[in-house]
Order: sequence, then structure tokens, then C-alpha cells
Amino acid sequence: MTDQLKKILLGEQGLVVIFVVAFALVSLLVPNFLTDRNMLGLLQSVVTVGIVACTMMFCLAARDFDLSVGSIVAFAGMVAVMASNYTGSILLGLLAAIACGAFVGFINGVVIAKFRINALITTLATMQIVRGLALIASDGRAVGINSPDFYQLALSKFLGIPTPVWVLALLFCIFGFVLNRTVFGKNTLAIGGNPEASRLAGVNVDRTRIWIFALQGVVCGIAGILLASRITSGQPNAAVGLELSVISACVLGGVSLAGGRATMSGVIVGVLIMGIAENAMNLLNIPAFYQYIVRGVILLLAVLLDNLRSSALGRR
Amino acid sequence: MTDQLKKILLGEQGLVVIFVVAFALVSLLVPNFLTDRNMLGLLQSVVTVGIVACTMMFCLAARDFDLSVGSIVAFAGMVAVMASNYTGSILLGLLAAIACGAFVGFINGVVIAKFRINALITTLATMQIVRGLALIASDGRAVGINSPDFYQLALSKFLGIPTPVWVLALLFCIFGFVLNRTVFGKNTLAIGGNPEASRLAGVNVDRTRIWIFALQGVVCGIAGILLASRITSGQPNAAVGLELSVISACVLGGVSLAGGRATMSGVIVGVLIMGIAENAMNLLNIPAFYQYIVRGVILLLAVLLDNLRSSALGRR
Amino acid sequence: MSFLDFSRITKTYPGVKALSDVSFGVGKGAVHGLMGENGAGKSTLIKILSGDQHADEGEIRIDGKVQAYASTRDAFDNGVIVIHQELQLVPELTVAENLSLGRFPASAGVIARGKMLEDVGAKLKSAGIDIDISRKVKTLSIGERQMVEIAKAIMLDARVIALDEPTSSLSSRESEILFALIDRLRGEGKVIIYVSHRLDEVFRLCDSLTVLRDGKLAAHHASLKGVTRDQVVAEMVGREISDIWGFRPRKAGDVRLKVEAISGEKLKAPASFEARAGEIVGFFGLIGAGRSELMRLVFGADPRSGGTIIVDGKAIHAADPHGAIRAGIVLCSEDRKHDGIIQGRSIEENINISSRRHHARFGILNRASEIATAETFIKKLKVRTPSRKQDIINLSGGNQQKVILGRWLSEQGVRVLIVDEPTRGIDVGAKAEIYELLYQLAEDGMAIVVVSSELPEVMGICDRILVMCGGRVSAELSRDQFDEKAILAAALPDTKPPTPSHPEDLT
Amino acid sequence: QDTKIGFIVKQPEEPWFQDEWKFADQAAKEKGFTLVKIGAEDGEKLMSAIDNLGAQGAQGFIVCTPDVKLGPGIVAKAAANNLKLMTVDDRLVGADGKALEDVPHMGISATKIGEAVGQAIVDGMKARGWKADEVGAIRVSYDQLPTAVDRVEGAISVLKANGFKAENIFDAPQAKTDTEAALNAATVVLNAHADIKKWVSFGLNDEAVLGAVRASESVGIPADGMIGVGIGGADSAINEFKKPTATGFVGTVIISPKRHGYETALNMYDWVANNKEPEKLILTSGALAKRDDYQKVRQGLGIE
Ligand SMILES: Nc1ncnc2c1ncn2[C@@H]1O[C@H](COP(=O)(O)OP(=O)(O)OP(=O)(O)O)[C@@H](O)[C@H]1O
Ligand SMILES: Nc1ncnc2c1ncn2[C@@H]1O[C@H](COP(=O)(O)OP(=O)(O)OP(=O)(O)O)[C@@H](O)[C@H]1O
Ligand SMILES: [Mg+2]
Ligand SMILES: [Mg+2]
Repeated sequence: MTDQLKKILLGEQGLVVIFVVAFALVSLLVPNFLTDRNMLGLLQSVVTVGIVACTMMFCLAARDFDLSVGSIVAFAGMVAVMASNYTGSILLGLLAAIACGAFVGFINGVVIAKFRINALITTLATMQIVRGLALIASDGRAVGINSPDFYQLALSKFLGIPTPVWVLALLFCIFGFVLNRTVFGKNTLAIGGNPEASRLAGVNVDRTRIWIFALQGVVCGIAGILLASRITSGQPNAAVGLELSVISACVLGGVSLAGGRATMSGVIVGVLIMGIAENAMNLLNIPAFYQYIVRGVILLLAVLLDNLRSSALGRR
Repeated sequence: MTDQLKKILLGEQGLVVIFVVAFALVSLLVPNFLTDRNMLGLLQSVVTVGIVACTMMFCLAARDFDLSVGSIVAFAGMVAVMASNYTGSILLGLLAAIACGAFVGFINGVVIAKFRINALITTLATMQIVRGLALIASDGRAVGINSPDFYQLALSKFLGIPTPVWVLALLFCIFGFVLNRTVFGKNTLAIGGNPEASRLAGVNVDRTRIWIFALQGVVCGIAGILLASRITSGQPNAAVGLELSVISACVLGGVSLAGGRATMSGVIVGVLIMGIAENAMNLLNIPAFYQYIVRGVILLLAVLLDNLRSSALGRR
Repeated sequence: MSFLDFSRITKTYPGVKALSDVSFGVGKGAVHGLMGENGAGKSTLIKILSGDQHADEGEIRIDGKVQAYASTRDAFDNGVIVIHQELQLVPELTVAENLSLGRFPASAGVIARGKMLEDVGAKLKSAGIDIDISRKVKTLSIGERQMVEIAKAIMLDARVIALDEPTSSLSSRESEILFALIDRLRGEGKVIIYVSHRLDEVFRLCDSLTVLRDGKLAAHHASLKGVTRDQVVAEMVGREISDIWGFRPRKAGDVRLKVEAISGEKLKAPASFEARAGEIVGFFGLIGAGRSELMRLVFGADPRSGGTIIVDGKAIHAADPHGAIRAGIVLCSEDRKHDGIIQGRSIEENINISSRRHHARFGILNRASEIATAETFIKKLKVRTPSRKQDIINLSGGNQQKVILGRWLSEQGVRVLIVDEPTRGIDVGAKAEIYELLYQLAEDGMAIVVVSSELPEVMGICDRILVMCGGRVSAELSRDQFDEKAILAAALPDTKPPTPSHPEDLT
Repeated sequence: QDTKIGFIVKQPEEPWFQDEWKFADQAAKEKGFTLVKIGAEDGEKLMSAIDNLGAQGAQGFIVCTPDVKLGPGIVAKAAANNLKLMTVDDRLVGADGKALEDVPHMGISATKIGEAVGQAIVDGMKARGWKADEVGAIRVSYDQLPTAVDRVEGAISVLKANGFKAENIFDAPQAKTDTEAALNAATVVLNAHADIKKWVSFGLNDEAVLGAVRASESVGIPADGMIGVGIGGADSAINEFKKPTATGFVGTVIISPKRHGYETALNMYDWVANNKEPEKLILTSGALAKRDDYQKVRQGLGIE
């Protein structure tokens, strides 16, 4: 019995188990937590972080770093709104946003992979440049959406669940599959695990890295569109600091900053833990200043638990 | 002739040379740049970033990461002011601030080194916790300084140069020496180069890492005191986002995020480049939104130049 | 013109002329040996062949066609496969994934897992390599990793296969598997370049031989008929070496190191042994016998779960390297890439990292003595480098090994020196000097423990040999009892008759 | 069923919003309803916060939005969660940029506050006998924030109307909204125009102006060479007035967090509990507080 329990707790999916236990506890202890409405609200609140975490996972797994995601999300949202307003076609707006995201990501990738400039500095630079562009394009003010159909992206539901949550779930599935079952995913992990060995084995390291950043851009574009639809405007100041939330969700989910280690289930758990913490704190009416402390303690506890688990498991 | 030029440009101190050239250019092109007053203003504006960069260099060189510096700076400033007001003795206030900084740093170090929790997550957690404490202690408000002597810390001058700039220069010297001429510094670099090999070579890796974080805390305490004196109050919201500026200054100065590589001269140049960029942009009256773009481009250019230099040198 | 032709290859690194004007050719279906001192340029030549590095001058021709590779990928698309000296594996991936990396069987980018496992399994089986392909590489011992690395050579249809010191961490049994494989490949008409410091291997396997010295071609033997070992050694080192072991009997003193029933996670059974002052104790065994694990426990590199370690009558309680070194035990680890070199730092720092505490005052370095120590050991161990400030990563494999040895030889107050595969990748000339150093240290009263997979080496330099098998000490022999058959029998876990090995015989 | 009312603000760490919350709490205590305080720094957090309130079973909420263009989104979200909605401080606008007049609002326009600042500066200059063309103005700007732009533009319009020349107004863009950033930016302006000896400064809030005042001190401009007027009137400004000697920070335009907090909460309670709909628009005004009268001004606003 205890043996079996140990096996479950310490297995590959241990983080998930810890999460389930924590979730059950929160459900019991926090009033109004386990209601349909709150669950939907919770899921919607993690859409942006969750979507961007999908590709950030790849980025970190390949030993890279992307600080520009917040800016790209804001920029793509602006582009979606402005292009929709300008062309009168929402579809064109969406395409433009995704194209812009992909373009910025591609530039990131090329600069990092081809000119061999540190990813931190490169994406810090594009973070500033893209944010500047968003501010210039909008003169620092939010841009309203002409067509109410645009709101429907975020408001529409399918089987009672809002579209953005479906999109999130879909992306989780896609990128989970890509990570484990495709050449691209394995190459990513190999590059992070040992770049030199991957290069010598004939993996096209540069091209893979460029792809990762370009994908990151596309995904940020999608996140930007959904965000703009949700807040019914394109805001140049949106998603400031998103990079830190996303990276912490990933690391919390067991993605190694030293590269080579990542699982989709871990990242999902990381994203949800962060979302639940925020949600529960607001439900419990914890004062703003104390929320800082609680947030910090939860982060620490989550990693500590996972660490105890894996060191009990004997891995280092 | 060209050979000698090449040697200077490509030598160890190439970054410094590039910097000198850039400095000369800015002096020529930007009006009012090379005045005594502006130079002093420039130096004063980099004091906080510069001081914290001293120890962040050690942190990064040992393959660690510290996101909590901004919060510690704000917290230490608050403590300095509140303790001075409470005890009536400025000296006690300063000691209390440094002690608090050291304590937080020490906790960071212990959690990271002993419990083996990822440095990013740990310091993200303490960043939140410490900021929360600062907000709670002050009820989110700025705390005024009772004794005007406290302002003198920042206003007093020696040989025409303000005390904070002297402190900065002194810390640059001290930490430059520590990095290159002490066992501690060499151990730090070795840990960053290969932590496992260093451990097997008898380096007390855990203790060294704890020391690094504790020192980081002390230095943040000093920075916090000077900042509080400079703005004549303790502000719980001060220094938000400081960590990113400091880390980018370090990376710009050639500190490797993969550990094992750092020079004090590089970091000084990194800090100054960032300071000069801000300064010159304001002198040139570049509109705020365009400043984002210029900042990004300068970052990219600086690393690109350094990269060209070192790849021309044949190292990769 | 031969099938594979190196023509006037020249390559310069900053401060080092690694190769100058090297030309030779190799025919089809031949194994060609490449020998030379550490830093002679062997690996550089192999790297140029693999498209990893580019020659400053000269060209490589295969079947008369000039080869110009932009990348390693190009190289094996042209049928050139290289097994590098340093292991190039991804620890987080499985054996099968490592062997398929860069060429996963896939449709539309989706990996065909079943096919991958099948392919890899079949290839390994046909080559006689027995490793669980679903294990992650990080769980393998260094010897097992070397086998995985070698298996890469048969994963693709190659015309040219180059192996850079493939046996440096293999014991004789695994080496035999490799030799059988090489014989098979030769039979299939491939060209094989074989780099090694082990003369007996070269003479057993190779059809022809090239010797490099200081980046220049020192000798080329189109056939090994009539070529003697002494001759090759002389071509390599520029002098004759009469007796590589140079064994000198010493008097053993009191017990210095006493290990009692030590146990740890990866050691199957508690182990005990002792070593006396002035004694050189050898540990022999096959890959995975647990020798390295035992030594890591003694040194405190891994946590131990029981047992005592006594040095000079005093029990050591510290269970970390830091404490062990201060108690006078040092360990030179077998995995120099992971546990030894500190990349990005200079030779000088790599040497001084541990011993500098004897010279530093109040934590402040004594530059003069650091420089002196570094220079001393660079000279003593003949490290080939333009300067002590050179980044260690730029050294040749053997020279890196020398620097790591220098790190431990420069320590003071050492009572017990444990060296795990000390001469891995080191050339014959330097080997003799290292042995000589070990004798001197022993004569000064140190207890020395040598772990080695080279049977001739342990037999040549040790006063006593302990044989390990399956995580247990299975036999102990004093010098007068040394017997190759008995030792091998004790090392083999099953009853299969021991494969004969070829003891190096230089006298 | 208990009455539960949400109060969402855009910058929960700011003393101003802390005060709003404090006074709203006071109303909650008096009337016996539950007040749920949530900070929402951006549009996404705001949407989650509204969902969260709905989930908790609140009946209505008051919001100071991080961006006025969120208007339609907030209205839709509130309706979807069946929550009554009031705004405070910042008034919502629709996609066309026009105010959403259906949503009850209490506040003061950013431009108005700016104009009050400008007027205070002009009065100060008159009192000191400064002539407009010998004075430089530091516009501590944070253009990323629309409110900040409106505030400084309000001040500038009054300065210009009183003969201030546009070329004597210098932009000091702060990279962040804290005092240090303002200090660094203002220092550059002061050093670039070392010939000007008389300065005025204004900005987004007290902290920004304090930065400019500190900068003037550090380059050796005496207190009577600087007229800085801030906005907010929280502790950082009061601390300045408490200093033993006067500084260049001569005044601050105080807006009453009491009205904004207490009254809105009360109005919302009446709406929820007694179905008494609040006025659609209540405009408050700022009051200038100076070193010698700040206590009185604060008492007048009911916040001492
Ligand atoms: N990247 C590099 N930068 C500078 N010098 C280098 C670099 N790589 C190799 N060298 C130098 O080139 C020379 C030849 O090195 P190489 O690795 O080919 O030697 P080797 O014959 O393989 O030696 P070993 O037997 O020790 O493996 C050495 O002196 C080495 O220090
Ligand atoms: N990190 C690890 N995780 C799991 N098993 C391991 C690990 N490292 C080594 N082993 C296993 O432990 C056993 C003992 O390995 P060890 O390295 O001690 O053997 P050895 O006698 O030194 O042989 P070698 O010649 O390979 O060094 C091997 O079977 C190996 O597969
Ligand atoms: Mg070699
Ligand atoms: Mg071994």
C-alpha cells in the first residue's frame, strides 16, 4: 500500500499528483472555488500565460530565453485591432497579427542563431523595440475595436466553454505532441541537452532555434489576438511582465533553465498552480500587500515539494 | 600600424576600446554631453545599477541568477529610514539596512545552495516576499527622513565628486580585486565553469554560493541606503525592475549567463553604456516612445560589435 | 592515388600550429593507424575530416573527389562518420534516441518510434553490443557511454569511419567487441582511421600507420610488416623508451588508508580494503564493475550509507570532497570532461584550484606561487600549450588529462592519492613519466590507489591488485601472484573463458 | 443574502488607491456589507477579477480601470456576471472615444488636475516675481500612460496661457514611474540648460515632481529657484512639507480619496441594497495644499 503510494508520488507524474492533492485542498478550503463559474474564470485567466508557455517551454528546453513575449503579445493585439479596423475584415486582422508575431520571432531567431548574440540581450532588445513600435503606432493609447464581432472571439462558447480555453487546450495538445513525438521536439531537447553533440550529429541547430523563436512569435500572436478580444481593445501597455510569469510557470513545471528537460504536463501544472494561487487569494480576500508574500511562499513551496520528491527518488 | 590597431581592438580589453571610441563619438555629437555637470549627473544616475552589478557579476559568473535585488534595494532603503527615525541614530539605521540586506541574501543563498531550489524561482519568490514586507512595513507609503543629516550621504562631496560616486568607484575596485585576486573570486568562476568539477576539486560550492548571495544582499543594502538618501525618503515602490537593468548591464559587459566568465572592466563598461544611452537620448530630446527603439538598437549593436570582435579573434 | 587522400593539410589555431603540411593516403578495406604524442594533431586531423573544423590549406579527397564539407551533416551525407575523442551524447535522451539523432526515421516530421527502436536494436545486436536502448544516457557509466558512441559508427552506411581513441575507457572485453566490429567493417571494404595510444591495439588491428609529431608527418608505413614497436615509439617521442613501466620495488610502510565495509547506493556489496604508505594498489575490473563508484565513496563524491574510512589511524567523518582533501585523500576522476576540466578557465587556474589554499593568505591569492606551480607542472608533465593562460578547453584530450593530474600532484599534504584511469588518452612517452612520478610519490610515503581498465598497466606498476566484479571485490593478488588469466577470471562475472589480451611488451 | 461589493483598482500599491480602499472599508463597516478589494494592473487581470467577483456572488463593483478603452469589455463582462457597475477616477470610453455615459462615474478629469497644477505654478511664479521667459519648465513625462499625458498637458496649457514659451518647456521622460527615474531624467535637463537658474516642474504625480526637485538640489539650485507642484498629496508629499526647511516642492494638488472611496462605496451599496441608482456623473475637484496649509486642506477633505 505505502509502496504503491510512494510509486505514484515519486513517479514521472509526481508533480501532477502533488498538483491534484493541492487542488483538492484548495477546493475544500476556499469557498466558491469549485464552482463552474469560478473554474471557467480561472481557466480564462491563465489563457495568455498558458498559450505563451507552450513555446517558451521549447525555448527554455533549447537553452534559450525569450523576454520579448510580453511586447509581442501587446503588439500583435494592436495589429489585430488596427488591421481589422483598417481592412474591415477580422480575418485579415488576425492573419496580420500572427504574421507580425512570426516576423518578430523570426528576427529574434535569426539574430540569436546566426549572429550568435546572447538570447537574453537580443530578446531584451526586441522587447523594447516592439513595445516602442506598439506605442508609436497607437500614440500610447488603447485602440478600440470597430466590429463587435471581434469580441465574439473571446466571448463565444462551445459546449459551454469559452473559445480561448479551447484554443489553449488545443495548443497544449499540439505542443505536447510536438515535443515528444516529432523530430523537431527531440532535436530541441537534444540541442538543450548538449548543443555540441547535436551539431556533430548533424542536427541543424541554427535552423531549429530559428524555428523555435518563430513559433514563439506565432503563438504570441495568437495570445495577443485573444487578449485584445477579451479586453475589447488593442493596448500598447498590455502584458507587461508577461515573460516573467511565463518563465516561472515553465520552471515551476520542471523545465530546466540549463536546457534539455521539459514536459508538457509539467508546464500545464505550472501554469495552473500560478493561476489557482491568484484566484484563491482573491477569493479569500487577502489584502494586496500580503498577496505578494503568499505568492512568494507558494512558489517556494511548489518547487520545494517537487525537489523533495525527486531527491527522494534518488535523482539529482 | 594596422596590426597594432588590430591587436588593441581584439585584445582582452577590446570592449573597453570600443567603449572609448563610442564615448568619444557621443561627446562630439551630443551637445552638452561632455560638461562637468552632465558627467557628474551621468555617474550619479548609474550608482544604483553599478553597485548592484558588482555582485550580480559574481552571481551570474557562478551560473546563478538573482531577481530579488530590486526588492532588497527598496526594502533596505525603507529599513534605513525607519530605523534611523526610530533610534534617532543614522549609523544604526545604516547598519540595520545592511543587516537586513545581508539576511535576505543569506536566506536566498541557503535555499538555493542547500535545498537545491532553482535560483530563478527562489529569488522570484523572495523578490515578491521582500517587496510585500516593504509595502506592509510602510503601509505602501513613502516614509520621510527625520534627520536632514541623512540627505548629506548623497549630497556631500569629496574633491567635487558626490559621495555615492565614490562609493561606487570603491566597490568597483574592491570587487574587481576580489574577482581576480582572491580564492573566493576564483572559486566563483570555477563553479560557473563546471560546478561538479569544482566540487570534486574541493571547492566548498554550497558555502561559496551562500556567500555570493549574502554579499549581493549587503551590496543591495548599500545601494538602498544611497537611493533613500538621494530621494530623501524610503519608498516601498522604488527600484522595480532593477534586476533586468543590472543583469543586462552585466551581460553587455561580457558576463556569460552560462557561468565562468566575468571581468570587472567589462561590467563597468556595460553599466556605463546603459547610463550613457539614457543620458544621451534625453539630451537629444528623443521622444519617449522612440527611446524604447533606440535603447533596443543600442543593446543589439553593443553586443554585436563585441561579438564581431571576438569572432575575428577566433574564439567562439 | 589511394581511396582516401589527405593532401598538404595545414591548420593553425591562435598560438598553435596544430597541423602543417600533412599528406598521406589510405586504401579501401584497410585500417589505418594514426599515432603521435599528445597534442600532435591527431584529433585536429579527424575533426577536419568530419567537417567540424576547416583546414587552412590542403584538401581531402575520397575516391579522387575533393571533399569540401560545410558541416558535419555534409560529411556523413558523403559517407564519413567520425567518433570523436570526447563523448558527444545527449544525457537526457535515451540510447536509441542518441543513436538516431540527426536522422530520426520519420514521416512528416513525426518520429516512427517503433521503427527507430527496431533499427537501433537490430544494429546493436548484430554488432554484439549489449545495452538497454531505452535507458537514458545519463544513467550509463562512462564505459557504457563509450560503447554507445562507438555504436554510432554502424548506424549509417559509411565509406570512411574514423575512431578517435575509442578504447580509452574500455576494458579488454569491450575492446574485443570493438575489434570484432572493426574487422567486420574492414571486410566490407570500408576505410577506417584508428587513433590510439595503445601500441598493441594498433599492431593488432592496423594495416598501415601514420605517425604525427608536432603537427608534422613523422613517419608513414604503408604496411606494418617489419615495423617494430620500438621504432614507432621512437618516431613518436623522438627517443627510445626501454621500459615503459620502469617498476621499482619499494618498502611498504604502515597502513595509511583503511576502508571498512563502505557502502553506497550504487555499490552492490559493502567493500573493504587498505593501502599502505609507499604502496601502489591497483583496482582492476570490467566496465561497470563498480571501481569508480567505490573510489567516489571513499572520496566523498557520493554520499555513503555506511562504513568507515580511516587515514593514518584517524577516522574521517566528513563525507564530501572538501573534507576528504583536507584529510589528505584526493581523487583524480575518470570522467575528465564532466568531473575534471573547468571549461572557460585557464590551465593555470585548472591546476591551482585546489592547491592554492596553501599559498593564499586571508583568501588573497599569491600570484607568484600560482604562476610558479602552473609552470612547474606544465613543464613536468609536458603539457603542449602556447601559454599557461590558454583556456583548458583548447587543449588536446591528453593534455587536458595531464593538467588534471597536475591539479592533484600539486596538492600538498596528500596521504592517499586515488587515480581513476590516470593515463586515459595519454601518449606512451608521457605515460612513462607519469608512472615515474607515481613511484616518487610512493617513495615519499604516499599511499596510491590506481584504478585502471588496462590490465598491463595495473600489472606493470602496482604492488598489489584488487579485482572487482559486479560491485564486489572478487580477488586480491600481491605482485608475486600476478597472473593475467587469474585476474581476468576474477573480473568476469560469468564462466565464459577469458578472451586473451595482448600485453604491451616493450622490452 | 449578504451584500458583497467589489472595489477594483489599477495600482493597488499606490497610496492613493490604498486610501480609496481604506475609506471604502469605512463605508462597509458602517453599512455592514462585505467589500472585496482586488488589484488589476492590466486588462487581462481586470477581466479575471470581474469573473472572480461574479464567482464569489458579489452584486456590484466599483472600478478604477487600468485603461479607459476597456469600457465596452468591462460593461459586457459586468453584464455577463450580473454585476452592477460604477467607475471611479477614470471614466470609461467606448470604441469611438466617447465617454460611456450610462455607467455612473465619480472622478476628476486628468486635464483638470493638470490645469490646477499649472495654475499653482503660475501663482507661485507671480509670488516670486519671476518672468516667464527666464524660467525653464521640466515636464517629467511618462507618455506610456495616457492619464499622465493628459495631466502634464493640462499643466502646460495653463503655463502657455500665461506667457510661457514652448521652447522653455523641456521634456524629462522617466523610464519608470518612481522617484529615481524622474531624478535621473530631470538631472539631464538641468545640466543641459545650466544657464537657466529658475525652474518649475510638474509631472504625473508627487514622486515624479519630487525627482525633479531632488535633481535641482543635487545640481545646486537653491530651494527658491524651483517651483515643483505635485499631484496626489500622499505621504511622500507630506514628508516634504514636514522637512525642517522649505524645499522646491512648494505644493501638491490633493484629490480626496475619501469622496472617491467612501462615497462611491456608499452609492453602490444604496444601489444594490435599496435599488437607488446613483447619479450618472459626480465630478470632484482637487485642492492645492502647500507647506503652510496642508493640514487644513486635508482636514477640509476629511482625510486627516
Ligand atoms: N580550439 C583550439 N584552440 C586552440 N588550440 C587548439 C584548439 N584545438 C586544438 N588545439 C591545439 O592543437 C594541437 C593539436 O591538438 P589535437 O587535439 O589534434 O591533438 P591530439 O593529437 O589529438 O592529442 P591527444 O593525443 O592528446 O588527443 C594541440 O596543441 C592543441 O592544444
Ligand atoms: N548515474 C548512474 N545512474 C545509474 N546507474 C549508474 C550510474 N552511474 C553508473 N551506474 C552503474 O553503476 C555500475 C558501476 O559503475 P562504475 O562506473 O562504478 O564502474 P567501473 O568499475 O568504474 O567501470 P568503468 O570502467 O565503467 O568506470 C555500472 O553498472 C553503471 O551502469
Ligand atoms: Mg586527440
Ligand atoms: Mg571507472
